[in-house]
Parts: sequence; C-alpha cells; structure tokens
Amino acid sequence: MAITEENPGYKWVGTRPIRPDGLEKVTGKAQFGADLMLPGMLFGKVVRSPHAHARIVSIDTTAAEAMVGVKAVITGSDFPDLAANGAHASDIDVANNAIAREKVLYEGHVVAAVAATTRDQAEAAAKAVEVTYEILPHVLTVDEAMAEGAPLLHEGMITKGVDPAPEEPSNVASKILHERGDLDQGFGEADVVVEREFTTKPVHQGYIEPHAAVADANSDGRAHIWCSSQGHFQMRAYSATVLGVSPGTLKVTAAEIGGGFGGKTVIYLEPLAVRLSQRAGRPVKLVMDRDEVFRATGPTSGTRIRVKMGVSQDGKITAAEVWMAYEAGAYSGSPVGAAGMTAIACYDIPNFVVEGYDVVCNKPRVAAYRAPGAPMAAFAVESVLDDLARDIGMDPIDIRLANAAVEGTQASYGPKFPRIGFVETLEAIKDHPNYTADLGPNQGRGVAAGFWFNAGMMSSATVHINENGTATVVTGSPDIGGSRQSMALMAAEELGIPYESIKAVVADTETVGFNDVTGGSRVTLATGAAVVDACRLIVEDLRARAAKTWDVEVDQVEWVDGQAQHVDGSQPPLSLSDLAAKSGRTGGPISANASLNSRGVGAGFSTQLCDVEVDPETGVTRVVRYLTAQDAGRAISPDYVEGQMQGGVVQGIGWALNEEYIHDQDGVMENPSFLDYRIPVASDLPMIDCAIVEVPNPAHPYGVRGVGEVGIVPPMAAVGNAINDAIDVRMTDLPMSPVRILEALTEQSD
Amino acid sequence: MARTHITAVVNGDETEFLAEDGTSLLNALRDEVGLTGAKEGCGTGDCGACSVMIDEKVTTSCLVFAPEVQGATILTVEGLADSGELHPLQQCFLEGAALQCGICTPGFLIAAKALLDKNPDPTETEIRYALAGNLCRCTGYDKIVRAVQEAAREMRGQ
Amino acid sequence: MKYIAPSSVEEATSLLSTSPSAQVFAGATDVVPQLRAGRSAPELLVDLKKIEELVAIAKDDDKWTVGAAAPTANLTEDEAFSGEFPGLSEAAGLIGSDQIQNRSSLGGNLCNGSPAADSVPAMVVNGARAVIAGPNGTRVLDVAEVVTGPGQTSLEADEFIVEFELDRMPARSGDAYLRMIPRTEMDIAVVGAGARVTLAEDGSIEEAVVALGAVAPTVVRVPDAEAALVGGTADDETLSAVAEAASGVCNPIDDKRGTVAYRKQVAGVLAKRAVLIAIERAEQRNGSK
Amino acid sequence: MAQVHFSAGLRDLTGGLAQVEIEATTVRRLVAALEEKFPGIGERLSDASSVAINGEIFTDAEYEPVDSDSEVHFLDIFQGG
Repeated sequence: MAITEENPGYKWVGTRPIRPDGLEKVTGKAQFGADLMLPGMLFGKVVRSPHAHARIVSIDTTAAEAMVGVKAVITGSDFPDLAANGAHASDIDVANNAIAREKVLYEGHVVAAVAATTRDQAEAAAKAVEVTYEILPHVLTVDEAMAEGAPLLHEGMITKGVDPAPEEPSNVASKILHERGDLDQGFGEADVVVEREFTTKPVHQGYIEPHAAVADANSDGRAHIWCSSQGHFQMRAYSATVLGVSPGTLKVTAAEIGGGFGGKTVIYLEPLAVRLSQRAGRPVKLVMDRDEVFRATGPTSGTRIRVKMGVSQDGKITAAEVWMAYEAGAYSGSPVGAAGMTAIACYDIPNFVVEGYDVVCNKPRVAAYRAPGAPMAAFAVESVLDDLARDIGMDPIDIRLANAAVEGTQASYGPKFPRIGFVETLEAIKDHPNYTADLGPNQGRGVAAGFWFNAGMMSSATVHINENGTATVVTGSPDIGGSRQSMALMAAEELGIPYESIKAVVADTETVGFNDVTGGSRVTLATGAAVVDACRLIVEDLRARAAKTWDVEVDQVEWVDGQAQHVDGSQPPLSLSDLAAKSGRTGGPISANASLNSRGVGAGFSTQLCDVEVDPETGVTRVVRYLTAQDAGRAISPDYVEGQMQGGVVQGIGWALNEEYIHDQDGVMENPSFLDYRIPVASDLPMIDCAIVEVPNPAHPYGVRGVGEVGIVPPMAAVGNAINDAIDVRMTDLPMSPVRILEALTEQSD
Repeated sequence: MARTHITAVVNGDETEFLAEDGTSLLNALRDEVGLTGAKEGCGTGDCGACSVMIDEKVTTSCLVFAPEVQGATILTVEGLADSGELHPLQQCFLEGAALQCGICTPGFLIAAKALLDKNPDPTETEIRYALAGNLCRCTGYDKIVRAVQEAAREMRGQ
Repeated sequence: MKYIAPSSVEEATSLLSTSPSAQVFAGATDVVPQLRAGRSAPELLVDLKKIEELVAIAKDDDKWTVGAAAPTANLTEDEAFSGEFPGLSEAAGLIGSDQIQNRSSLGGNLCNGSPAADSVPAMVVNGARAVIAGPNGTRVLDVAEVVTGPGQTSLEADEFIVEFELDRMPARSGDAYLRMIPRTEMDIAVVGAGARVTLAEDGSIEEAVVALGAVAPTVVRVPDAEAALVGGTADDETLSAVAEAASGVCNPIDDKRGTVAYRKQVAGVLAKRAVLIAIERAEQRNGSK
Repeated sequence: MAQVHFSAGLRDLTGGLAQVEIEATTVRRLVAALEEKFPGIGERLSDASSVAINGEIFTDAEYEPVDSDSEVHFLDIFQGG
C-alpha cells in the first residue's frame, strides 16, 4: 500500500528490478572484508585485555617475537602519542580505543597485535605476549558510574554543559537539556499524570560479518587498506590520525560490507593492520572472531530513563519531563544528545524538560546503532503514552493523532518541522486490517511511534557515458543494503535510458571524490542527490553536443526519453548511444562529477502495530503479527525500502525480547556468542507487513527521506504495549525476557 | 607442522588440498581451495553463514575438521549455479530482494536447497524452522522466506 | 593436533589407551567451540563416525540400538523410531539447527556433560542404557549414571560410548520432552522436562517417569511426581502435585540463561505439560509396538 | 533581524536568554556577532555541528545565507547509524 500525494509518472523510480550487485552475492563471488588473499599475506591476531579496568604496568613481547613464523608484534608505543602532540580530544579517544596506551578501560580493549605466517602461529604468539596489569576498580552501569565516590575512568573529566562547571571530575562527560514552557503549569493542567522509570541494556548491532581488514604497506610510507566499513573515506581519516600520517598516503578500498547498522562507522583493526604490515614488510590480514566483535565493538548504550507525562481528558499532552542517563562505554560520546532531541519529537507538547547525561563506564565504547539513542527514549515515552491513553480511555492511535507533530510544529529540539508524514503513518496503521484483526487468548496489541532525522553530509558521484551509450555511476558510499540500485534507478530516470544500461559501482578513495559514511539514512538522499546532479550535468552536455551536431542553439534541444530532440522536430532525434558513439567529434568523452554537502535533510517517522502472544506460565512472548508504516518521502527502490523497514523492526523485536549484554562482577562479558546473545531467528517471527507512506521531502529532487533508521525506534514500545494489552503488566526493563515477564506476573499476583 | 593431503569432490571437481588436521573445513575451503563464498560469522555453528553440503547433508563447515571430508562430495554456493544458469533459489533471491548486505546469502541458499531437496512443498513454518540456523540481521527474514516459497513453487513446476 | 578416524571399536580403544591427550568426537559441535575458546587442547582428535556400530540405528523384537555417533537427523528422520519414541526423537531434534542435526549425536549430547542437554532427560525417562567400550571390552551403564556433574562423566579416559539400548516401547505407553528457550530455536534449554507414562487397561497410570534438565548439576528424576501419578489419572490435583514436586526437586543456579526462581517455576509447568502429552500418546498407542 | 534560538544547554553562555535577534547575512557572521555579545559561545556553536535555518538542517552552515526573516536554531551534535 502506498499513499502518494502525487503521481509523477516516473519510469524507473519506484520499480523493483534486480539489484546491480545481486548476481555476485548469490553466487559467492562478492568479496567481503575477510575474503581477500594477497601473495605473502600474514595473519594477524589482536591481544586484548581480560580486565575491565587496569593500568598497563608492562608489556613483554620478547617471547612472542621469538616464536616460529612471527613477523611483527606491536603495542600502543608503536603509535604516536596524540595526547602529547596536543591532538583534539576526540582523536585521542579514537586512538586510545584502537590500542590502549596507559590504561585498559574495558574487557577486550586492545593492548597489542601480532602477525605471523599462519593463523595458528598468530594465535599462539598472541597468547605469548605477556602483559602485567594493575587491576583498578571498575564501574559497569550509569548507576555505578554516577554514584558518589565512583572510580574514575578519566581522571580529568569535568562534566560539560553544567553551569557553573563542576570543580571535581566525574564519569559524567556532559549534560544536555531541552526545555520549553512551564512544567508545573503543564502538570497542573493535566487530568492524568503517569511517571515511570525504565532501564535498557547495551545491545549490539549484530552484523553477521565480523570486522576485517587487510593492509599492504610500502616502504615509501604509503599503504593500501581493504576493509568492510560504512565509509572508507572515514576509515582513511581515522587510520591516518591513529598512525600519524597524511590521509593521502593511505588508499582504502571498500570491500563488500556484511552489515553495519552504525557499528562499522568506527575503526578497530585498520591502523593495526597497517602498522603490522609496515613492521613485517608484508601484507597482513586481521579478522575478528565473533567473541571479539561482542567484547570490543559496538554496542549501543545501556540506559536509565525516567518519564513523567500528563494529559488532559481530551488526550492533549500538557507536559512531559524526561530524565536520561546513557552509557558511553569507555570514552565519552553516548547518543544521549540525539535521544534528547528525539524523545518527544513526535508530539507537539507545550511544556517540557528533557535532561540527559553522557556517562562513561568500563564497557566497550558505544558505536552508532540505527537511529542512535532514539529507541531507548521512545521505549520509555511511548510506554507512558500508552498508559495515559488507557487511563483516559482513548484509542492509542487517536491520542497520538491528537498530539502529532505536523508541518509548522515547533519541534521539541528547536526548529519548525517542514512537510512531514507522521499523521499519514498513524492513519495508515488505523486503516490497515491488522488494526481490527481478532486477537486470541493471551494475545495483545500495541502501538508505538518513532522519529528520526536524516543526515545530509558530503557526497560525490561521477557518471561516465560509455561509447555505446550505457552509463557507469561511480560513488564512494559503501552499499550496505541495496543503494547501488537506488543510484542506478535515479540515473536511469535522469538520463532516460534503461536501468539495465547502468552500472553502479563503489570506488576506492583514490577514484572518486570524498563521501561521508553510509549512515544516518543519508545515502539515497545525499549521494543520490550527487548522482542526480551529475546526471543533470551530463544531460546539459548532451544537449550542447546535439546542438553542435545540428548547428542550432542549445535552447532548441530538449532531452526526452534518453534522446535529444529538436523543439520543432526539424531534426531526427539523437539517442544517447548516437551521441556517445560520436563523442570524439563533439568534445571528447562524456563524463561529469558532482560533489555536494547535502541540503534537504528530511525527517522520518514510523508508526508500528504489534500483536503478541504471551505464555503466562513461562513468560515466553511470541510476536504473532506485525505492521510497520513509515514515511519514505519517495520510495526510489521499494524492495529495499521495505527491507530497511522490516530489518529495523526485527532488530527492535530482538532488543525488546531477548538481546542484552550480560557482564559478570568482574566486568567480563558472559554472552559473547550468537548462542547466548540472542538475535531473532527466522522461526521467531511472522511476516513483517509494510505500509510505505510517501509524503515527498520538498527539499530533495525525488522527495526522498532516509529510511534506514527510524524503523528501529518504535518496536520496543510496540512490543511492550502489546504485552501490557495481553497480560496487563507494564514492562519497564529491557529485555522483556521470559524471566522478567514471569517475575512481573508473579509480583502482580502477590 | 605437517599438513594432511585431502582429496574431495568440490562443486563437481576432484579437488586436492593440504590442511592442518585441526583446521576447519571452512578455512580450508577459503584459504586453500580459494572458495570464499562460505563465510565465517561466528565459528561456533550458531550463524549458518558457512553452510555447505557434505555428501548431500547441509552442515556448518566451521565445525568440521578438514580431514573429515577425505573422499566426500562437497557443495558450496559457488557450485549452485549449473554452467552459469542460476539455481531457482538464486534467481528467486535476486528477484525477491531477499538479500541486503549479502553476507548470509550463501549460507541461506545452501540451507534452503537442503530443505527443498527433502521437502519440495514446505509450509512457511517449515521454512522458518529449516532456516533457523541461518542468521540474517538485515532483512527480518520476510523476503528470504518468500523467496524460498517462490523457488519451491517454481521447482515444483507451478 | 592430529586427526584420526579409526574404523573399529578395538582400534579406537587402543588409540585412546596409548594417547594420553585424545579427544573422541562425533559431530564436534561442542568440541570445536571448546577448542576455539581454549578450554581444551588435545593432541589427538579421534573421529568415531567411521565405525559402523557407532552410526547404526537398528531394532529387534526387544530393543532399539542407536549408535552413539549417529547424526540426530538420522534418528528424527527414522519414522519407525520417531513413531515409537516421539519424545526422544523430538528431544534429539532440538539439538541445534538442521546444520547441527546432521552432525550432533546422542553420544555427544550426553558426554559433553551439559546439564541442559536436551536428549538426556528423554533418554532417562525411557530407561536408555549406554554400551561403553574400553580396553577391557564393553560394559553397560544406565544413561542416568553416565554424567556425574557439569562437563564430567563416569567414563574413563580410554572409554567411549558405542551405542544406546532402549527397550521397545510397551503398549499404552508414551514419552514426551519439552524445553523452555527464549527463542524458538538455536538456544540452550533454560529448563527441560521429559516424561514417560504407561497406562493400565482402565486408563489409570500404571507407570510414570519424570526427569528434568538444566535445573541441577545433572539430569534429575522427580520421584514424588512419579508417585503422585501412579495409580491415578492426570486430574488437576495430581498435575499440581507433579508441578510442585518438579519445582521442589530443582537445584538450579542463577546464570545468564535464567534464574533459580524462574527455573523452579517453569520446571513445574513443563513437567505437567510433558506428562499430559505423554499420556495422550500412551492413549493412542493402545496395542501394538 | 534574524531570530536566533538557543537550546537550554547553551543558555549558560547567554545569561539565560533563549532567543535573541541578530543582524547578519551569513551564519558565520551571525556566530561572530554572537561571540561579541556572549564571549565563549563561538567555540561551543562550532562544536554543535548542525544548524537549522527556517527548519532546514545543515551539517556545515558557516556560509549559508540568513536574512531578517530567518529563524536559526543551533542543534546538539548527533550521529546516525
């Protein structure tokens, strides 16, 4: 079902052809991060801290270096000391997270790395690196980290955003605050007020491909890196920073990427592989084991969130008060800022205070994960809103409609919303047959909504017209979920040639202009806009060439259906292949570049409807029906828009029901495997029904809104609200695992 | 360390390779035979990305020691297409957009083939349970299940 | 690490007697993760799958014989076996994915020594016996006696299980196994419950065996539940007694997979449900084997 | 005069003011004018990477034009996944 405000009559945009890179991926030919083999290549292995917090007293690498097959051993001292060089604080954190210098701040923190001729030799050498630690007391949660007298991770950390600035250091990196109106007055106007406290655990992005990098360093200081990441230009920049070299000395080739969801926007292995390769004089491959992925990469924050909201009897939210503390892991930078901006952004609320804290603790540094920060806040806010609707006897969609942000609403984070499609997603749910489908025993139904930005940022694209009139579209945005198809569809639409005549490729850092990361739901929006711009330059060029051929003014030439036409029809049309074949006579090869810092960032909304069945004797919850409605602006590639919607939902269902980091008292992760970190499997799920809503983004040439992230924002609350509907228990702690549900049911019956 | 000489039929070809005894079949296929279609997602049999068929039985090649396949017949994703003609499952995965990043796809294709070899007309539930050993983090499984249903229909000639 | 695949029981036992650091394996589905985690480092890997008896599945008038290394897929796909022991077949079928099923075995599931092994409660309620080979020939031991604690068995270092024996299922008898996992697949049991009942001609319960997994260091029988069932029917009062007895016999731990309180409560629920399924199956097996 | 709005987190530097009016033709000039008025705010604003002008969010707005009708919001940093 698509709700379309206008039908622009596109020929390619909105169709469902086969993706350009599909064949390689169903035949096993596609080269992912770990697939590259180079002659003489060594295997690397990283040495990691077994302690959550410790001072590195000494590292003895002599035994490892003496082992058969070992070609290089490196430690933190093999990298420049950025702090001593006066580097920017955020760069120092990147470097120290890649390899520890003085202290290890979480179990799994890198302390050394080795390279050897075989995997087994590398494994053995890694075990032979002797590290002496002085174990320090650790903190694992925001509660522990914020407690009076808590051990400090960073001795000089003074909380930012507090006036006056605190004199004493703490584990609180910063405070954020958004407020409007008068909270007391707002709660005074409320007929019903609900206040609850929620907790969520760190969860991992869970991409199936572990991090992998191959580096081949030359003796002249240059190096080539192959890695799977969400942005090879970003990998180049970070690697250069950590290695202390100019980015221009590094060439990074993007391997196919086996999932990222934000977790592959940061570096882990790349600078280590380069340094090992430099030391050994041979190419080096570093690949993480799954347990390393869990222990040392990602995840997103564990949180504690308090929400108090009031409504009047007619369903108007009169006030909202939100307090949030987000774990940042070892270094500052939790997504609490985005959480603060998104927590109540779906609604037009006159009086609110949203307060948040970025808190460091002895866990791996958090990385972006799909709409970073927003899902936890939405879990809390949408749960409370559901309670309010029940208390005043209002339909859950109606209460959201009564408060929904629309064009012109002053968003809670500041500016006024441009044209947005939130109301349309709510209506799409209400109009769907799932909304009134019968529920069986122990089944319940829940609604929740979510908001997320799109990022804009920088992109470049090059379009080449081949000599037969086909085209190559080159970008530098790694294709993580079908974006090559979106690029090719927009190029086909612009050039007026068949989709099949276009090859969309992702080029290395030396072959195409700069591109920011594939993240923030930005690629189809921003890189797509660069492709459109480049195609339009090509069309201008083609018109000029046709004008030259016909000896007429360029304004006499139109570009229609892939061919140049004279406005009065006095010339036989010239197709793209005609013009391409004779390009040598009209000025040489036909090619255009476009680079931009994207404008037109849109806002994305999703509303979701979940039906669950709860076994009241075991606490097991099964999702039996699921519907997601999302404003895509314009679905360039509906197959992959649905894919993003469904994928986001299912990650959210996992987060809701079973996924969590479990640490023991020593701060050691207890479940670093797919056996015990339970992401959803096929048999856990029903089909995920999709309603693509299309309210075009007025600032994009095709009306695109990013679709990658917002789908993960509502599911936890949708599932929680459905559980509440089924068994009349409000779950406030994630995951809503069988153990927790049975505990809650037992408490309820006591 | 001395390596063992192993002979097996891989994707229809008699293939010889060397591997240390403790090496997984997965690493031997990837490093020694040069077939990198099977992927390591976990190394502990929990994700299915390394699925291959050994003597027509699907298994996770990360849990098989390389010398175990002496004399066996192995099918990897690279052997699924017949002389360049895609297997119906491959075609249906493409047409049904049943992959996003594609890292899990080789394993899903092999596991789905194993299912359809045994059960040409599976229900949705049977498909979901047969593929439960294959993790996908991108798609939410919806389009994968539909692609297997469609391939099953085509293979039954419907 | 050296790999070797003996072709006879004798060859295997002599290998084990002469190699102090040997690891026998069938599907290696537990062995490989243990090796990777550095929890064991044997010098010799002894693959038991090339020994005929170890992978055979056979029956005669008195008993079934199931090779200790036979892939569990072979067991679940054996219609005669699965018809006669649906509970054990289903339990074996729960050990991992289809991929794992082509490798996992009853012998491996048992000897790994996990308290949560799915097939073990189902073997115990059916009175399965392990035929154990060693340097001095074979001995037979009740499956319930094999595991002595988490990761520990009563087998000597040079012994291994050749096959399991199961007496043919009598008339008016049925078995069942249920487990609780948070997902629908690919998990380790948080609680497992096996049951087997034999009904008298009048439909009352003549014999009952209930065993639980994942709630104690080893699989535990629930004698009070069995006593409550025998001689009566599965009315609400009896089922409550079964549940209470099951919860009471638990000696679980709090760990990443579940809590003590949860395991106790759910053990009762699953024991009750497993008994009901076993009775239903017993009612359907009203005669021939 | 452009209407400039400060998030609550910036108001320690504006003496509690939530909104001011500034005459400027680009965001850069606007920030310079604000720095004169509220010393120290310039650095914080350049760290807060996003700026919304009339509802449209820019990652790097330094040279974006503003005019007397513009509504300018300085937003906290956030990252996408």
